[in-house]
Amino acid sequence: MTEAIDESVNFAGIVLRNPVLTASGTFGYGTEFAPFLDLEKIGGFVAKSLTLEPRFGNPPPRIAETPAGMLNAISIENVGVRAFLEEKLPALPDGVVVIASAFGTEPSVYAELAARVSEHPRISGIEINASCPHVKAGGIEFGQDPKLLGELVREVRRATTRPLLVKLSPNVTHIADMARVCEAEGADGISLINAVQAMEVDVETRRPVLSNILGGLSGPAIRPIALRMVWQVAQAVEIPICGVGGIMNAEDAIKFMLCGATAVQVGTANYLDPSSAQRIAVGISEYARSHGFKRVADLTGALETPRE
Amino acid sequence: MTEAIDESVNFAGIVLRNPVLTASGTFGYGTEFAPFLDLEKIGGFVAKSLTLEPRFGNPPPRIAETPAGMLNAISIENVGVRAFLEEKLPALPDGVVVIASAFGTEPSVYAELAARVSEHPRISGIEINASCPHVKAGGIEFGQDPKLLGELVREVRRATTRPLLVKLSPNVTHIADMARVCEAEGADGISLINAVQAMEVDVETRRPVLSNILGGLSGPAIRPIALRMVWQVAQAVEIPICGVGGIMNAEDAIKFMLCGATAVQVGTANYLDPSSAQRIAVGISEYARSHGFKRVADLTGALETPRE
Amino acid sequence: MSDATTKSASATSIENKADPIRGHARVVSNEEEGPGRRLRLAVPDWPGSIPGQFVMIGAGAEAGVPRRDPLLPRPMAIYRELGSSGVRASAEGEIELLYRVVGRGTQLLSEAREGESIKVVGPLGRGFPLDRPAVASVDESGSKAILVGGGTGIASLYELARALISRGRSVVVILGGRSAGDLMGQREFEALDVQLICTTEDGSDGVHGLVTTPLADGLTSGERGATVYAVGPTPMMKACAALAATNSVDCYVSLENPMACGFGVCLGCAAPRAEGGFFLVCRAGPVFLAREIDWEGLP
Amino acid sequence: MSDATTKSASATSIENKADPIRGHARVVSNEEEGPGRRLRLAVPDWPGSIPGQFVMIGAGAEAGVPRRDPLLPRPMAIYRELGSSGVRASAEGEIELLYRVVGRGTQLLSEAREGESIKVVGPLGRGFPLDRPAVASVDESGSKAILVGGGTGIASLYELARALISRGRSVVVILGGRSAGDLMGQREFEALDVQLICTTEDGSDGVHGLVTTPLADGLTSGERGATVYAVGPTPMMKACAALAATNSVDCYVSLENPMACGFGVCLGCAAPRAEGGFFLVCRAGPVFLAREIDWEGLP
Ligand SMILES: Cc1cc2nc3c(=O)[nH]c(=O)nc-3n(C[C@H](O)[C@H](O)[C@H](O)COP(=O)(O)OP(=O)(O)OC[C@H]3O[C@@H](n4cnc5c(N)ncnc54)[C@H](O)[C@@H]3O)c2cc1C
Ligand SMILES: Cc1cc2nc3c(=O)[nH]c(=O)nc-3n(C[C@H](O)[C@H](O)[C@H](O)COP(=O)(O)OP(=O)(O)OC[C@H]3O[C@@H](n4cnc5c(N)ncnc54)[C@H](O)[C@@H]3O)c2cc1C
Ligand SMILES: Cc1cc2nc3c(=O)[nH]c(=O)nc-3n(C[C@H](O)[C@H](O)[C@H](O)COP(=O)(O)O)c2cc1C
Ligand SMILES: Cc1cc2nc3c(=O)[nH]c(=O)nc-3n(C[C@H](O)[C@H](O)[C@H](O)COP(=O)(O)O)c2cc1C
Ligand code: FES
Ligand code: FES
Repeated sequence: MTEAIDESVNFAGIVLRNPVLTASGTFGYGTEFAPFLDLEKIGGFVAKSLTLEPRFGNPPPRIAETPAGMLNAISIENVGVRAFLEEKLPALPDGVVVIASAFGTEPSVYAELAARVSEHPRISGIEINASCPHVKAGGIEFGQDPKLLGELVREVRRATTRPLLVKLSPNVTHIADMARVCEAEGADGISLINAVQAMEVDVETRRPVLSNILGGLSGPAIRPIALRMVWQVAQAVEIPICGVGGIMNAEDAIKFMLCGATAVQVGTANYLDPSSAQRIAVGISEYARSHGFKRVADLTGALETPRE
Repeated sequence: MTEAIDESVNFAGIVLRNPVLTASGTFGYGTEFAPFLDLEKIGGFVAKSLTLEPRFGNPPPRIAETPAGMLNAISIENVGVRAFLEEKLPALPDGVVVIASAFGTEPSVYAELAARVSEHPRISGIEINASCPHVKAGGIEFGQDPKLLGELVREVRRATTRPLLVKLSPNVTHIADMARVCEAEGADGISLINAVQAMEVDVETRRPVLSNILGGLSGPAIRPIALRMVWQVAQAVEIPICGVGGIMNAEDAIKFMLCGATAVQVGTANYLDPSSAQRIAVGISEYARSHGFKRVADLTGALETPRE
Repeated sequence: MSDATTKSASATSIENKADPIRGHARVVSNEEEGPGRRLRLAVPDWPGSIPGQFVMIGAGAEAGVPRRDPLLPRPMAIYRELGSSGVRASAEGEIELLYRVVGRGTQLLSEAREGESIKVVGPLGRGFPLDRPAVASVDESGSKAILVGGGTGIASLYELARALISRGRSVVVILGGRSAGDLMGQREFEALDVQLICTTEDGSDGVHGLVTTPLADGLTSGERGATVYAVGPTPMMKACAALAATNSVDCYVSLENPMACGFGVCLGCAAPRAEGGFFLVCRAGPVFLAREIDWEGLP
Repeated sequence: MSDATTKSASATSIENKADPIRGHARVVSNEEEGPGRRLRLAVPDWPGSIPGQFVMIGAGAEAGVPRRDPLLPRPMAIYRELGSSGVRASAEGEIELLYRVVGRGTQLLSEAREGESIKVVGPLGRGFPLDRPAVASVDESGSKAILVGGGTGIASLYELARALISRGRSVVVILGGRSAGDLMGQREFEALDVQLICTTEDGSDGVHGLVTTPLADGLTSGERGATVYAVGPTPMMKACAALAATNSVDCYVSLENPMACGFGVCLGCAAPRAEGGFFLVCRAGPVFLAREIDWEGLP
């Protein structure tokens, strides 16, 4: 029971010490979490989505609470790619795996971002945010149209040889089709899901709670939706999957792995308990050990299904 | 403050004593609720979706609990249209408004169902279930393809002159497009949303919790998604909307009305508290009165939005 | 045959059932009981119940504001009726439940304190057939009733035992557990006019072994017209049903499928019927004749 | 200018802040206090805080099992530090919060009982500038500090008053409420070496009227180098800021934007800056110089 277990996973060519990453937009630039966990004890983190220039987000209110979930409409507020590479990355301890997230309104912008972050030795991979549910232009449009998505992935793929992940929007009819497009265009992995487009209203002011009206729903409320999509995509593509959506504890993360995810990302849980990701990594490993798995990686796809 | 307020609404040509209906599949055939509420004090109810013949559903397990939600894969178990008309309807008190829900695998089947229930004087309207998230064939396919949906609505429209509602699936990229198709084909109203396709896994058995693998997510977890869709559809069509999804109390119902719903349906809440619908109807009316509305119907669309 | 969902388990269920109520019960006490807990609730307008009926109760005490997680109520057998008389209505009835902490809902329930409020809907389901013979058309009055309880299953048997006694039946109660500490409700059963046999798998109390050993003895002891009532883990009920079948006596069981509503509208609690199709456990049951169930199809 | 999200409110925040901890606090007491409640928590490894800092606390006590609704923690000012010494770490520190029940989270908090466990992350945010002058480059030691508290805003002012006193400042505290019963923390402020002025809108206690009346008096009384610290409802802070501006003195406020994380990673707590763009209230604040804020853009 107490033998060492191999916790590492190879996700899309990135070797992670364990399968637990943290999700873009929920882990800042990493250093904010130094008081709460050991950054070198989690698999790695996906930094806040970057744009070419620094960018402010939406006016407040930007967040709201919903049943077992939260709504946000931050709108890719970020320090810009230059400050990220020159100021944020150097502040991190050496052993931290960093994946950069790119956001833009044109494939060429994504490609330029990918090219710029690829030059930096500290970047282990690039995640295309094709799915921000509350930015007027860009993001979700790519994530909702297979043709646009294909063009986007193709252009970014040309711009970098680094491991390339595409983060998909759940706001689509056929998620597996979107994943197939990414695979066909040479993506190395799929992250899913981003937040679900949603809305909340204040009956006293009779206004939408968010200044942006629409926002993205995250947290435990969406976990069953995310799990379904990971399972559907796992049936459809060969490239590895990173499961995201409502993961609060190791059990939740294991569900995603059983459904076919090679790694997971912890998002909203970081706000509730900033040490979540490390706690989850330990829990996955304990589960694997106590359930007779030799390697944590063997959890991936270990779901038994009655048919299909 | 204590003046009488007009609680009635005209939903798609159906005059309801108040805007609170109950949702198909969550209210049985009505009589089951007689011990818990006064069936003549709610707006009405949508009966369990009917098929031409009696039908058994999926093997157990059929339900699971998720964060602030539940998952089901019942699969349209029902008594069949004949028993519904001959046994279930006559058992109801006179003043109860009944909407029949039709389900099939072909437009012609839906049309036949619509024709048969239309003959019955106790039926106030017909809701097309174009959205069951866990039946292999039919239902959701129509709800996910605008062309199929158009054909379905057209054929059913020809079969009945009764108020015709279409219940849409949330598992689509552009919900407003689906609603526009329904409007163009002559639907009198739109009900949305049906359950969101989702999945749950048991990490001890390492199996999906539902025998059907996939199920439909309902309850408070999906309310912000439903609210968003109602708002989007309200911007897109002129025909009235019935808001469904996670309504637990009057405040939730009012949010849907503010976003543009003329009526609402209470679903999962009936399981938690079988008197929910009546309680919600009272609460809406109290809110309208205390907030200076003359008629409950004036709540519809009374949301102030910063722009658009 | 038109109503696919409302097959009745047996024609013998008591018909003079009271309508269920929905309301908020007050926690009178919530104490340890063997491996589980005993929860006593005061329920306004409680109409009384029939042995074998159950309630749907909120997961844990209600706070001053709604919490949407966990969402669904939990089914629990009515272990004892206290201070309300049979099926007649009373202003406030007290009932007792016996439960084990197996997940979130029961954990939260175990944290409910005296005076707190818990949502209750019930009584629900059909109870045990009591007055008339079941399928074997013999006069059962005076014949032996063997009640077999495992785990929290015994919660369904206490009021049944009382009702059978009052109908002049000779009652044997077999309670099983893994070890001595596992038994619940023993003291109430001891106070009844029944032949009580306790079994423990480790022999730390009563008969060493499983409940099936004394059940087999009881069935083969020659008496005719016995009826078995077995409530507990599925494997236990299956084994009891097999023994009863071998001895050509009826065996009633009470199923514990997950439920969302408890009164026949969610269709979530389906159990496969031996002759195809499904029963709704909450409405056609939870009590069934064992042979009506397709045991292989139960999850 | 590259970091769009980390503008510092003032260069004068104390730099020797301790790292925040995350952990589970034990409820020592949770009692009524005027129109709200006073919650005393024992926090393991509490490093101590700086006046004006806050904690993120779980909505209500934690059950033995996770409940996912309500989901997010709530920000609360640290009213008093008890039994831990300034910024130095101690094994367990006690802190007090003052809060009003306004919604679900605070309602659940009000139901937390002695001995129960509550999740805490903190101390967070930058506190009030204490040691060095703010923008007006005058030596402030000995100069007057006017602290204005409305509603639960006073929760941010008690430790500030103590710190200012210990730095030799002459401190005036103005506490306002609608009526006598509305004031919180009065007894602690009375025990401090400050000039305490209470105002009530209905005149039932202290000065009749709003806090702005004694504030205006205090500011126009001629003394130079005064600083105003105003914490309370937005309209109150705005009015205080306007008075301070008229009198050319600095006014610090503490903003109460909704927050999800409290430590600068969700970007949810944005407040519009006077010069365009946004502050993160949790990281750049919650304390700001009033003139740095675009008050019209606050929701
Ligand atoms: C008619 C009826 C009467 C019952 N009477 C009693 C009783 O008197 N005492 C008692 O302790 N229990 C009784 N049960 C079982 C009880 O309802 C479950 O133990 C309870 O719902 C579990 O809730 P939970 O939140 O603690 O567990 P969950 O977190 O929901 O689940 C924990 C584990 O229990 C299983 N489970 C969940 N729900 C049920 C269920 N309804 N039935 C069986 N297993 C389930 C899950 O699959 C999981 O493995 C009865 C069930 C029924 C249907
Ligand atoms: C830095 C900081 C310090 C604070 N210190 C204190 C304190 O010492 N004592 C105290 O009583 N309160 C304090 N607050 C406010 C407190 O956080 C909110 O009252 C609380 O989060 C409301 O939670 P709820 O679940 O009860 O209300 P909700 O149900 O979340 O909301 C009820 C109402 O309050 C509003 N609201 C929700 N969250 C906030 C929020 N974070 N700030 C302001 N309004 C909100 C909502 O819009 C709604 O109108 C502080 C807030 C901040 C940001
Ligand atoms: C406040 C907030 C900001 C987010 N910002 C981003 C972002 O910049 N880029 C991105 O790809 N996803 C972003 N996300 C989405 C998360 O990365 C994640 O996909 C989503 O929240 C679902 O996971 P969760 O339920 O674990 O939070 C954001 C989520 C939240 C809550
Ligand atoms: C157990 C169950 C069965 C359902 N059956 C049907 C059905 O037969 N036909 C239908 O149109 N919708 C059906 N629904 C969907 C509901 O009518 C409703 O659209 C959905 O549950 C969302 O509303 P809620 O969150 O209030 O439950 C069912 C939902 C549940 C939970
Ligand atoms: S529990 Fe809902 S039908 Fe049986
Ligand atoms: S509360 Fe999360 S950034 Fe301020």
